[in-house]
Parts: sequence; C-alpha cells; structure tokens
Amino acid sequence: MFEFIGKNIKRIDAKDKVEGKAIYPQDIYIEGMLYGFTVRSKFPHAFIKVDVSEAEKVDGVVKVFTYKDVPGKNHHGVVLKDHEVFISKKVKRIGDPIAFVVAKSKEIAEYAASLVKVEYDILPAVFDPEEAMRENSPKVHDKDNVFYHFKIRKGDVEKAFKECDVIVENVYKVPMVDHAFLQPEAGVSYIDEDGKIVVIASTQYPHFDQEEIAQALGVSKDLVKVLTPAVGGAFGGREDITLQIHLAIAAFTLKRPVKAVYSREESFIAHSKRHAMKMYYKTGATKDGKLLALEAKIIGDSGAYASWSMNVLRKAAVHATGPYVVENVKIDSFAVYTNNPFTGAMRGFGATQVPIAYEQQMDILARKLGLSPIEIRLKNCFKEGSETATGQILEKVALEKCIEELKRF
Amino acid sequence: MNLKACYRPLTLKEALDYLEEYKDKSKIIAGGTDLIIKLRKGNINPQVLIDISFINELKGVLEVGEYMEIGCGTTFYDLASCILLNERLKGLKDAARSVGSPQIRNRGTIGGNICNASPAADSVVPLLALDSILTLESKKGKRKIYLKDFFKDKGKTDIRDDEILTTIKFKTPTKNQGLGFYKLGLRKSLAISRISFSVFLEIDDINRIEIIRVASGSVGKFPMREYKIENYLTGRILDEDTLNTALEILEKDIYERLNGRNTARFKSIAAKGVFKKALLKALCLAKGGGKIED
Amino acid sequence: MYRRIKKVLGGDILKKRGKGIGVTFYGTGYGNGFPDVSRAYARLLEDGKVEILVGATEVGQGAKTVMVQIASETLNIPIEDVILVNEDTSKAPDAGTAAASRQTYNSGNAVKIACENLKDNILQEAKKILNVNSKIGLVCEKGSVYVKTYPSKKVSFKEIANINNNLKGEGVFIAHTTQMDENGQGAPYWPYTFAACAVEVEVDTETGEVTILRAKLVLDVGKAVNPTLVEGQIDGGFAMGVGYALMEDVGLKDGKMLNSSFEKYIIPTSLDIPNIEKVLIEYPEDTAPYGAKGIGEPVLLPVAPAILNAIYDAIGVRFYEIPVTCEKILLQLNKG
Amino acid sequence: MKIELNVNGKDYSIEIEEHLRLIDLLRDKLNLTGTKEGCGEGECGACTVIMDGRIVNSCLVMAFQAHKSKIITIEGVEDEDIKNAFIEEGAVQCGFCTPGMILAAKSLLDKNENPSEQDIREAISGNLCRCTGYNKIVSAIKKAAEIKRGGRNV
Repeated sequence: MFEFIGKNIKRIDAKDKVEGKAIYPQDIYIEGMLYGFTVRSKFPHAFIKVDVSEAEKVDGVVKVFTYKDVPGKNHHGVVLKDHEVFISKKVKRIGDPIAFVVAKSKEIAEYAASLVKVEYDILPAVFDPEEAMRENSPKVHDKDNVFYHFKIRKGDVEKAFKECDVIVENVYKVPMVDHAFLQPEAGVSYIDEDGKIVVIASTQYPHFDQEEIAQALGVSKDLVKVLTPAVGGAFGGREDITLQIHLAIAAFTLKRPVKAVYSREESFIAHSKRHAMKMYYKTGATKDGKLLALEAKIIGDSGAYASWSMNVLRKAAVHATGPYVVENVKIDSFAVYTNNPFTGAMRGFGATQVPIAYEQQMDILARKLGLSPIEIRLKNCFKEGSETATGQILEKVALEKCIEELKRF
Repeated sequence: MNLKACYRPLTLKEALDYLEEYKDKSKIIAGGTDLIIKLRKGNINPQVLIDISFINELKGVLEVGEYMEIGCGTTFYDLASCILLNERLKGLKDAARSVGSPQIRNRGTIGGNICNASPAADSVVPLLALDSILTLESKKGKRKIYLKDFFKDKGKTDIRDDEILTTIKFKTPTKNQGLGFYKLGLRKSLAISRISFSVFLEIDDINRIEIIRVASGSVGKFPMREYKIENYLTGRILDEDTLNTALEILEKDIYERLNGRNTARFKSIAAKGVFKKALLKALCLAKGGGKIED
Repeated sequence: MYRRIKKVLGGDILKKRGKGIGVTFYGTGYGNGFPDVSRAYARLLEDGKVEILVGATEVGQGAKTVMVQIASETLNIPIEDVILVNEDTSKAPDAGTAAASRQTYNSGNAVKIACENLKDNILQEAKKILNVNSKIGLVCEKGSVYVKTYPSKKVSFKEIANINNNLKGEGVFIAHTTQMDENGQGAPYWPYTFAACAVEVEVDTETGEVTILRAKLVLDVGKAVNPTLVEGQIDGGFAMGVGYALMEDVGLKDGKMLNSSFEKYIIPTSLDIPNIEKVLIEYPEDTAPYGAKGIGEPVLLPVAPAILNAIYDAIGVRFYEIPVTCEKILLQLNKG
Repeated sequence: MKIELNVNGKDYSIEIEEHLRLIDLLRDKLNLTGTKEGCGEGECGACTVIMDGRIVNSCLVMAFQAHKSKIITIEGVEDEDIKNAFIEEGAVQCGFCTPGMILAAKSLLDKNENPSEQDIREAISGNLCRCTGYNKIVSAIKKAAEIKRGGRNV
C-alpha cells in the first residue's frame, strides 16, 4: 500500500493560482525595462530587403535588431536548425520574424515596427503538400520539399489483400489546428548580478532553450539561465523557440532588461501548429472480422520548417494500424515542406491524426461484416504478447479491459 | 490610437452638445464591447470619445400605451431579465441572451448592437420582426425611422454624425401573437451567429396567419426583413403544404441573394431550419397563451 | 390541428441520436532509440526537509505535484517536507521536455531513483549515528529513521542533516527504445498507454448542430499517481477532442491563417462539454515509477473518432474530413 | 485625465491616458497582475473582473469608463470557499483562466446560492479554458455553493 501514490494530493501550485499570485512572464515588470515588438513577414515566399532607418529614428526607439545583429549563429530548431532567428534573405511563411524593435514603451515599439521597410521580391509559393512533392514545385528550402519518408513493411500486403473478404479504402483529411493555450507567449530578459543572461519565458523545455539561446548569442551555455515561471498551458506549442532568442539578443546587446508580450494574433502566427495530414487508407479483413492487411500513405504538411515533423510523421506511422494486430502492413509517411505555417508538436504528436482514419475504418468494416464496433475491436486488439506493426512484442496490455468497459455505456 | 479627449456626459443634452461640437471627429461609446476592438485594430480613429453609459435617461424599458420603449443604453443583461417584457416577447429575450457571453451582455447595449449594423447583430433580428421604430436625436431635434429602413450597407446606417439613437419602440404583442428567435452558432456560447431568424406571428383560431413578420441575420449585408416569405404566408392557413412552399421560397430567395458566395447553399438550407425553429416558438407563444411548453 | 402543425414544424423528431466509440494507443517518449534522458537530484536540507531538483516544467499538467508525490512516497516523508526546484536551469538538471507524455514516466523514474539513492545515503548515515551493524533493520518514516524491532532507537532527518550536511542522491533514467530498421521494424516506444471512449451525440438534421449528450472515457493508467489530476487530464483532453472533431481549423488560404483570433478560432466552451464518466484501469507498468504511465496525450486520442462514429450512427453520414461543422453536415444531408 | 475609482475596497484618484483600458490600468498602473489578458477582444474571459457587481471583460472597458466604479479583481476576492473548492476539486491546471473563472463564480454565487449545473455552466460560459475541459471547475463551484449553504439544500 502506498502512502502518497494514488492519493488526491492538492496541487502544490494551486494556491498561488487561485489567488492571482502565480507569476507568468507577462506579470513581470522591472524598473527601466524596454519593450520589444517583432516585425514579421507578410508574404509566404519572397526574397526580402530590410531598411530599419526610419524606425530607428523614432523617439524612444533604442535599437532595431535584424539578422545582422545576431552575435552567434542565426538559427535554431528542435531537430534541424532550419529556422533563422531573423530572416536574412528569404521568408518562407507568413509570420517569419524579420526584425525586433526595442523601445521605451510597447506603443512606441509597435509604432516603429510599422516603419520598418521590408521590400518583398515575391517568389512562387506552394501550399499543398502533394503539389510540393512534385519535382517541378517551388522549393521552400532550395532542396527537395520531401525531407522525411518513413516506411513500415511487414508481411506481404499485396498477397494478403487478395485473401481479404472485405476491403475498405478511404482518404481522410485533417486540418492544421492550434494549441490555443490561454497564455500568449511572453518573456523578459536581463543580465543578472553574476553577468548571466537570464531569460524568463514560458517554455516546455528550458534546458533546450538554454542551448539554443547560447548558440545564437555565441556564448557558452553556462552564461545563459532560463527561468520558467508559471506556464499558461503548452500542449506542444511551446516546444519551439518563439521570443526567447530575440529577447536574449536585445538584453545581451543593450545591457538592459527587455520584455515582450505577444497578442493573441501574434501567438497564433508565431508558434507551431498540429500537422494537417492527408491519409490514404486501405484496410482488409476476413469475413469473420480478423484484420489481415493495412496499407496507408500519410502525408504531413510540415509548413515552412521541420520542427518535430520527422518524429511526428514517424509516430503517425507507428500508430497507423491502431491498437490492433495486423500481420501485413505497408505504411509510408512523408514530411513535406510548404509555405504554410510550420507544424510541430501538439498533444498526440502524430498519434492524434491517424485515429481519425483507422477508427472510422474499423467502424466501416464492422458494419460491412455485421459486427458491432466493440466486437470487431475485441477481435483484433492488442493483447498480452501481441506483435505490433513494427514487430514489437507487447507486455502488460490492459486494452481488452478498456474496451470491455465500453459495453456498459 | 489618436484619442485626445474622452467625455462622460450625465444627460442626453450634454451628450448632444459634445456631439454637435466634435461630430465626425468623435465616436459615441456605450458598452464598448465592439467599439474598443475597432479602436484597437485601427478600424476607427476618433479624436474624441463620448461615453453615454452614464446617462440614466437612456437606460431601461418603459411601457408607453400600447408600445414598449427601450432606451438605447439598456444592456443585453437588463433586456434579458426585464420583467416588463412579457413572455410573448421571448424571442427578444432569447436574442439578448444569445449575445456573446455573460461579460459581454453585462456591458453591451441594444443601441450599440443596432448602430454597429453588423450582419450578425443578434438583438436586431427580433426588433426587426417587431417592426420597431427608432428615435434619433440631435441638437436640431428628433426624428423617427423604422428599423427596417435604418441600414444602408454592411456597417452603414442612416444615422448622421450629430445624432444619437435614443430609443427603440414597438407594439406590445397581445392575444394570438408571439415572437420567436433562433440562432445557429458554431458553439453554444461566445458564438457569432452563422444565421439567425426571428418570427413575429399573429394567428387565429383556424390557424390563419393574420400577421407575420420575418427577419434574418447573417444572410445579407445587414439584418433584414424577409418580405417574400412574409407576403406568401400572410392570410394563409398554416398547414404542411403552405409551410413547404414557404420554405422553398425562402431557400430560393436566400440562395439568390448569396449567389456566388461559397456559403450560399449552406445558408439557404440552414435558413429553412432556423426559420422553422423561430416560427415554432412564435406559434407556441401565440397559441399557448404566451407560454412555451418545452 | 395545432399539434399537427407542431409536428410539421419538426421539433425533436428531426434530432437524431447516435453512439460511437474510439479506441487508441500511444507510445510514450521521444522514441526510436533517441537518448531520452531525465535527470534529478535529491538533497537532504538542514531542516530535515528534502530538496528535489529536476528540470521538469509545470505547464499545467501537474508535474510539480506528481514529482513531489513520488519523492514523498520513496522517502516516506510528508508532502510539505519536499521542496521542489524545477524552474531554473542553473539549479535543476535537464529532465527533458514536458512533452510526449514523458514526465511522469521518465522524470518520475529519475526522481524515484534520486530519492532511493538519497535514502540509501541517509540510512548509511543513520546506521552510524544509531550505532547499528546493518541498514537492513532500519525504517524510514515521516522524516525519521528508526530500528524496526526497537523503535525508540530513532534519529530524525534533521539530526542526520546536522551531522552530515552533504547527503545527496542522483537519479538518471533513460527510456529503453530501439531505433527501427529500414523496414520500420523495432521497438520504437515504451510504454504504450491505451484509451477507449464512448460518446452519445444528438444531431439536429435541420441546422446541422451537434450536441454531445454524454461520454465515457476508459484509460489504462498503469497506476494513477493522483487520480484527480488524471481525471482533469481526461476532461481537458475530451474538450480538445470535441474541438478537433467539430470546430477547429486555422483556416489556411495561400499560406495565411484566416482564423488567427479567438473570435474566429473556435474552441469549446463550458456549454459544449458534457460530464464524462471516467474509468481508470490500473495495471502497473513494471518499468514505471510505482507503475504510473504517461496519460496527457492518450486521453485525447479516442475522443474525435468516437464523435465521428457517433455522428455516423445518428445520421448515416461518414465524414472523412474534420472538423465536422454544421455546414458540412447540412450539405451532406442535402446532397443531390 | 483624472478618474476616481474603488478597487478591492481601496479608493484611487489616478491620472490616466485616454487610450488606456481598464485591464491596463489594473495591471500596469496598480500592479494587480492577477487579471490576465488572453485575447484582448472579449472572447476568452481571462481578464474578467467584477465592476459594480457584474462581471465584465476588463479588456473591453476603457479606463475612463470605470470612473466612480467599484472594481473587484482576483486580489480582492476574500471568499475562501470558492478558492478552496477550486483547489480541492482539481479545478486548476495551468491557472491562466483561473482568476477570471473565480470572479465569474463569485458573481454567480453572490446572486444565487443554489445554482443548478446549467446555471453554473452558463455563468462561466464567457471564460475559455483549454486545460480542464470545465468539468472540475463546474464541480468546484457546485461544492463552493454547498459549503456556503452549510450543506443545506434550498
């Protein structure tokens, strides 16, 4: 028996939260701090030229940062370093950060941002991943837009489909959606008494941010300290860097505290999205309802940057059969660059999209076979010792129990 | 934002003085639930705000003879909970209750909803079905205008820049009459109307429609009366065939109105369902002695 | 007559009800052999309390509370005696990201190991202080160590800390997964968490409106560290699933998001969500801290498909594209 | 311009800029940062405060409009029953919507000591929450009402 495990211990952060005392980054005010506002791309694909001179003349503007002002590496990214801190030559999506205006007040910063001149030399853009897969499509990163292809091959699907009594084939589509956490991104950066660059931000992974900030500043990791006060929801949307590096560069360069708070709209534009996917599914079963073969092609729209796309499309493929034993499986998943908003982690991470397909396939099959939705699932579901599509042997599987529970609904 | 001054007049006279002085340089603010968003987005850029939310004479509901008169500064919350408005006016209360959220209903006013002239203005639709009359006042005097004639285009009304909408009035429904409202939103609260209908109905003992006024929201540039269906139904006995013909008329009319827009087909179909629900409510109120038996 | 008109006008007969289920699984962690490492330190403080340093972010999911419960359990000390430090990269060690439903499992394991190591060091010190010949007969309870067969022979954590102020424990946990081969064969994730969901919906065939009438969600949790927190995840995941199935889409047009505000990007409100019957199936996972698996993402996965299957059951229309808005429903019902 | 108002029982006479909203006044000038800004357009309710007895979105009230008003923010909520119920029922996750939720709950319970579940859901229907799915917030408010009634059913 446990003393503390399994007990409804009151959340230890709840008291501060119900009293309004929990501190989120936007709640931090430091005497003499400056405010930053981000200038973002208005076009999805274009070469740019930036002129900040008018903005810098505005009374109260301290400095306008562009790629030229990045002390270290002008890049970041959770897997591939394909994001630029500030765009140097080419914007690849609407919302790409171009400049960061730092001023004495947020109103001045926002006003001056409107005076940053960006000249766009518009390029042909691509928004549909399947179009982006074609050879002659516009290239988002000057290379093949398909940057990840993951395969699962198990058994012999061609042969198995011939043995199926029922085959169901459909195409499913899911859109990009947003985490819509309630707290828009906000952060404060300053240099502390030990000379460390402190970044206070709502993030899911402070140690990774620390590394990325240090790289962009060109300093050792130990010189950067990331503090994570209360975080107002994340759901994967705070995996990628948004304002952390901008703030750190500004504070590091100006030696003054700098704060930035995104509006809801900027929050939508700045962070990743859940992958839109197109899922081609073909599922076959015998007349007694046993799944024999499954073939799926899953195309994920990565948008302008890779973020976690490889991992997301891999997870989608691994979960593409659903929690069912299928001996013959052929799955291909692709991550494709487009000039759409970039997609990354969001609750479920690829395993959220595929059930829209595989669970509807199960119901369609059940109906054709005259089985109830519960029956067909119990017949095929993973059990102790089952083998997954990747050949993994499962132990400790409580799935049957879960499904049985649904009989009492 | 380019605001130079904000005023809080306590009387209508005072407010009209400010308005006379600043005219198009100023904007009237009451609840502010729409105006502040426009201000911050830069859609409007007044130098002066005249806040009429402190003027008591513009708030509340009055019974004046056979009319009900609503002050433009009456909030949706006050409207929804007003005991002077009888059950036959449930459609108006339902509309007020369907606006935004409790927070919005506590601030937003009926006058603001009308003057914004948004196609999706929830409370305007039942007021149209009630054939309401607006009173507009300026330093020069008062004038009256039917609500149905008030809207000129999306976001545009007949109000002059020295005028304030002061009251909205309509005849109190009586025996055999009822007002229904239904709104189709994308969720059950904080919903912007995809489409809404209100029906004012007077029906006699043999189900002959004596009077019917139908108004719609979100199927045109502004909330409007649906005359075609009104004309068809007036004087007819409400039975299955009549209803089906009426629905066909409505569907066709709305489809033509929205032709070219990608929502045309959806809205013309949805309009039938939403109209029927509003009609059913109006019918229940008219027939059920002012009560809806849910 | 009146009644017949009412019937013509519809009402409840035009509302169709249907039930649907969704069953899903989810593999925890980065996976595919990627070094998925969580680190934690435990330290005995001067006042006898224990400091846990772990860089697991509290994003609202309850990581702080869960880490403290695991530490309390392992050291058998009250919740108040655990001081958690997770907000500062210069103090707390890297515990990986607060994602992939990995904190309870991965960092929970790291905290548990750190506390076990600290406990071992505390017992070692207590052995000396109490002058006994082995740690074996010693019991850790409520911030003290005593001899099981002779309980009055006892020393508190505070007294131990005053004698040795350098008692620590480190915990490192690396999730075991393999990299898959060119045929996608291997053991890419561990553990897997299962979930099953049933919903009943009502579809208004005249307006296309969908109402979720009731729902049930069954979750394989391994062991619930804190059932209230698990239930909170279920409720939240359910709501997100409702949004995914029925409402949400950023609305892309030529790379531009049309729905980049809360006015246009619609998420469920309190009136869109029913109460949910929740069933937690406890079947402890051997490699997990006290058997507890990650559940933050698994709770979401079966919800949207269950709703889609319920809509089909209600109106006989299959939707291959989400979100299933009133518009899509009406157009499908009026096809041809 | 100058306005006078009472916030959490304290009188203020304060010089403000015309363009200031009530939320800016509370957060930037009075340091009452418990009031959160989630969207700036009245769609999320995170900025909810009680103004003269009714909940409003403080992002949709101009500061000058709050002249002579009585404002209660989360810092001024003395009602421990509601706060405790939120903690005990698990109604708090990320916490960003929590202050607004508590003010909506307080406003409801101030008027209705025995609200139905529907009343409660209506009362918080202007407050978005992305974490909790609302159910535990609803049960917390139900529980707070019970405690206030001393377990009585009215």
